[in-house]
Amino acid sequence: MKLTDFNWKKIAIILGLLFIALYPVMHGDTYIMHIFILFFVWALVASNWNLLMGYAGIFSLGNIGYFAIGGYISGILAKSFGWSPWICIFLGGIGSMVSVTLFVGLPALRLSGIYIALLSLIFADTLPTILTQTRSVTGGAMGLHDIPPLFEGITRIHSYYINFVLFLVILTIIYKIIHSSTGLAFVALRDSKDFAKTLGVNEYKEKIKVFAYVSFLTGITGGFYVHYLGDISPTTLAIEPFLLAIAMMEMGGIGRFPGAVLGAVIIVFGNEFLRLAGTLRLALLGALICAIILFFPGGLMQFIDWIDSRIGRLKTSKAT
Amino acid sequence: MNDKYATATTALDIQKVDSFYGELQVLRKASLKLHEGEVVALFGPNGHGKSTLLKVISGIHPAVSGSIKYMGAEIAKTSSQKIVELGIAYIPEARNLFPDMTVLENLRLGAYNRRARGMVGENLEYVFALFPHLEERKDQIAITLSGGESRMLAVSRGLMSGASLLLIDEPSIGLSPITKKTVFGAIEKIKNETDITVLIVEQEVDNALKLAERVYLLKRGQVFLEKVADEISKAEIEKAYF
Amino acid sequence: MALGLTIIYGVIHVFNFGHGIVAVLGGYFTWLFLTKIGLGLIPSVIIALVIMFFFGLVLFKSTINPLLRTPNWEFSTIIFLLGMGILLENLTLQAFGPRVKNIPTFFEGSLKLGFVRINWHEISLIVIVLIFIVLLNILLKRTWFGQAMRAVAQDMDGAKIVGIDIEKVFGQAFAFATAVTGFSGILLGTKYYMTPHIGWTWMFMGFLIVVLGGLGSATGAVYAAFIMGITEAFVTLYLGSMWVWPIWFVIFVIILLLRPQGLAGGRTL
Amino acid sequence: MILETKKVSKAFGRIEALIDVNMTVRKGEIFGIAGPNGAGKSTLFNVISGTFSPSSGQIVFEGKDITKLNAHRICHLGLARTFQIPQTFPTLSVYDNLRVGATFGGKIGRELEKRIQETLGFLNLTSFRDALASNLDLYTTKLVMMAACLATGCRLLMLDEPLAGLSMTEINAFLEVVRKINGGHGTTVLIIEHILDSLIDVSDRMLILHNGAVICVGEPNEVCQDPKVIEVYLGEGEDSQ
Repeated sequence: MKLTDFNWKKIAIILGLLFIALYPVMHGDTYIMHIFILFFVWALVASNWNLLMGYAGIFSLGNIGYFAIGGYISGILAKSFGWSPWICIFLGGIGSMVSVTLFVGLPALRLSGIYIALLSLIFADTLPTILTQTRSVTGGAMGLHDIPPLFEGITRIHSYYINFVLFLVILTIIYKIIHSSTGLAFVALRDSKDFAKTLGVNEYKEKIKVFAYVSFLTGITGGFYVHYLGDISPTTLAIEPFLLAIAMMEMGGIGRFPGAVLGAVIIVFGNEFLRLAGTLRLALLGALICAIILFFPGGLMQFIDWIDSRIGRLKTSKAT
Repeated sequence: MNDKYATATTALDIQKVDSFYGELQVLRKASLKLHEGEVVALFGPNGHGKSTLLKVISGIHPAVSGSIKYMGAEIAKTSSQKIVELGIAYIPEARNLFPDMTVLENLRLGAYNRRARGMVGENLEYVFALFPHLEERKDQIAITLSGGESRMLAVSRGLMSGASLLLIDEPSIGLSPITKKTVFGAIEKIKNETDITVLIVEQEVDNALKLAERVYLLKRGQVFLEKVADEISKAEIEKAYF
Repeated sequence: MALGLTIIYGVIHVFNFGHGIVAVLGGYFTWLFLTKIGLGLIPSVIIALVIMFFFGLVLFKSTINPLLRTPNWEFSTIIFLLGMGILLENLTLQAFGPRVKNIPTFFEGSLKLGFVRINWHEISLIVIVLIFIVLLNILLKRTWFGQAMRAVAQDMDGAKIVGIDIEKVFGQAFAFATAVTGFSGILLGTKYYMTPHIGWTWMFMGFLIVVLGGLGSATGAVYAAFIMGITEAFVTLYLGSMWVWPIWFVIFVIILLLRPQGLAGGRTL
Repeated sequence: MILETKKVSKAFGRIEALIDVNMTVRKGEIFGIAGPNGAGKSTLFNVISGTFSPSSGQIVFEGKDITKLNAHRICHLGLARTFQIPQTFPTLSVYDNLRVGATFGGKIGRELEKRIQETLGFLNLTSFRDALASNLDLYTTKLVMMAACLATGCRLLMLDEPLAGLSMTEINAFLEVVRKINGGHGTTVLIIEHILDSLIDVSDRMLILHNGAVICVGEPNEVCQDPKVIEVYLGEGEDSQ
């Protein structure tokens, strides 16, 4: 690759990843590492969500539910049967995929826009009641504790790197999906539904496929999260994580691939400051979401595009 | 003929109107003039801006530049509801009826603008005299009407606004010969019995040519020919298309 | 509740995620005027509804209308209203605190019909809702405002053609729906205890009823409400009340897959 | 014979858009359909390509009954169509527009790249390869729409009023391309067109549709002299040039 092929965005991404990769070695504050792990996890949740909502145009609002299902299944299996967490995480992903495709994906084919949103939201909202009703298995409202870690003697640094790798792998998969035929199908369907169909695009099949991918990947992320924290409770499904994830997507720019990751950086770290606001925090989050939509509809990605065009203009003016 | 136009008032005066759909320029400096009370036909190939011109006049689609004067007042930037109140009614090719409402409800909504609300009764009478068939169907839901009936309803709804200028877009499209006759018969009656000015866009030259006093030809967004209807034949018009 | 939903959806095709909290606000305002300021029941309700109407109008004019003009409007408005709903919910929580409130019942005592005992209050609720539906129907079918709302919902271009100011109608419909929703909140507030969070439950119930019944079908909504009521009674009896939601959801999904147009026809969503 | 419709009817509520349409298209020919606006031409296309299903009747493509199949299934069998209102995927490049056709319609895997390049070359679109579809002029948009159809590897190409809005020179150029597709690729072509002269010029056989019913089928000259066609479509004293 020639040197001129580099642009500032690539350089920024590489520097950012290098910083993340070297952070534990350089400085290694365990609390900051914890925040970073949260960032990895939430960036994945938000990116998957963005894949479903931004690219496929499916108004799913239940993604926190898909995340929790993966986490719970993995946690329960590992705890009660003592299976290897790695297998349990995989099974959690499968469980999330099956239940979501069945209860949200299939009915969603019959609905449009906002109705899918409500359906998926109710799906996620129904989970806490089921959890509290099945206390013997799920720990009820108290949640599940002492979930075995990925391996004995795991340290914060191990977890950090495991989640970092997970972060890179799943983002790569999402990138591949966007640039695969499924991604192409969604752009085509969005641009011109009739023409896409007469060119052989099977709308239902592609939608179900994307539901399956997203719920599986989100479920796996949930599994890793649970084994890292060691516990999970129905509060995962409360309104707050949900809002955080929406804010991440909005902040980054909906339908833009790296957008959700950028949004996650800001929201995860920003949320630590928001803790100062106490009980007003949720209200502030709601207001933040409204404000972004009103004043900053394209999110951070739009800002980056703007810088890009500025630099482009600068280059051409220099050239002439 | 020319004497007549010297004394007639100009109802609509369109000067150099440009209009776009996204990047695509549909109207290029289109200009035309209507005198009060006359019937004018606008011909031209498909997709060359005839319908757009009507939409621009009625304020449904924006004009990017140029001037449109109705009875001397500039209306190029006026909102569609004001334009209806001023007395311009647009009868779209797509009909745009309210599908789940009855014929009567559709007609009443035609008189939604403030000026027409007081005249619902008389206008209904006039419309039903024009299309007795509609009166028989007045409680029927619009979506169950046949193609011809919905066309009649669309024309009637336009008349209900108490308009003094009617913009009729392809009234004959998709109609059987008999219905066509009814619709054109009604337009002829409007021409003979009222002072309403009519601008009619048509694909089928025959009927409209018989009805019109003057003819404009529009091609690639530009008005490039204006003739008194008697001085041009169908063959000439169609030749100019291609 | 379901009525407010239908109006908004029918007209703007935007679903209002702030719906639940709007109902709660209606209830809270009434409660405020009734118990704290000491106004009578009817003035309290009227003041609350007027506030709701103007609140809806201002919200629409200031934020939603500009959003509707953006290319991604469908998406943005949904998320915006979601954010707004949560903002309002938590502001309500700050202002009124988490303790439950309820509006006193309209009538005391009950009526005995053989073995069944029905509260006068419940009867009055049913009567009020029925009168309300009739009034709403008259409004939609007989007034220019109602006709204009229906026209905009059925054919937007057609509405423009006959000279309807679409944005104005949107705004009024939105404000009107806000007031209607507030009113439903007042009624619900006399029957259930209110907390700032109850709005979500109310909204989900309204949604299930509307979708199950078939969009815009009043009879369908009645069937749906009936089915849900029966299910609730049986599930509570045999499994416990916590199972009501999950079972509702499963029934909902099954019916949706078998009859996507809803119980009473209506159109597909 | 590549396509056959047997007594196909389609009603929308009480409006009968098609009444017992019988049509056979032979392999390798250019078959033209004309008729007044609202005669049911586009409905016929929609029914064949699976956008609507017919109220009654049967549609057979290469010996297979496709009456009840979905649009994408019909495409997989080798039948593609364009639309009257030019449709492309505006946010995609020309190359990606073709890729949609080749990926989903063609299902050819490794051959994909080759197929797209070939189709681009065949229609002289190679220079537009990376252009965004939304930036093209009307003529090129129409070519790209057709190219995306060809990229599916279809054996029957249906064009819905492809000439509308084109200038005389563009019309002639477009017709040349259609002939090239028909001759060079051996693709059977079905065209709906309003501009009668051009249709007569390019078609091997023609069909006239009126009020949803077939009134005449045959070679262009025969059709133009048919008294019924003159009566309902061409009009009295109208020479067909």
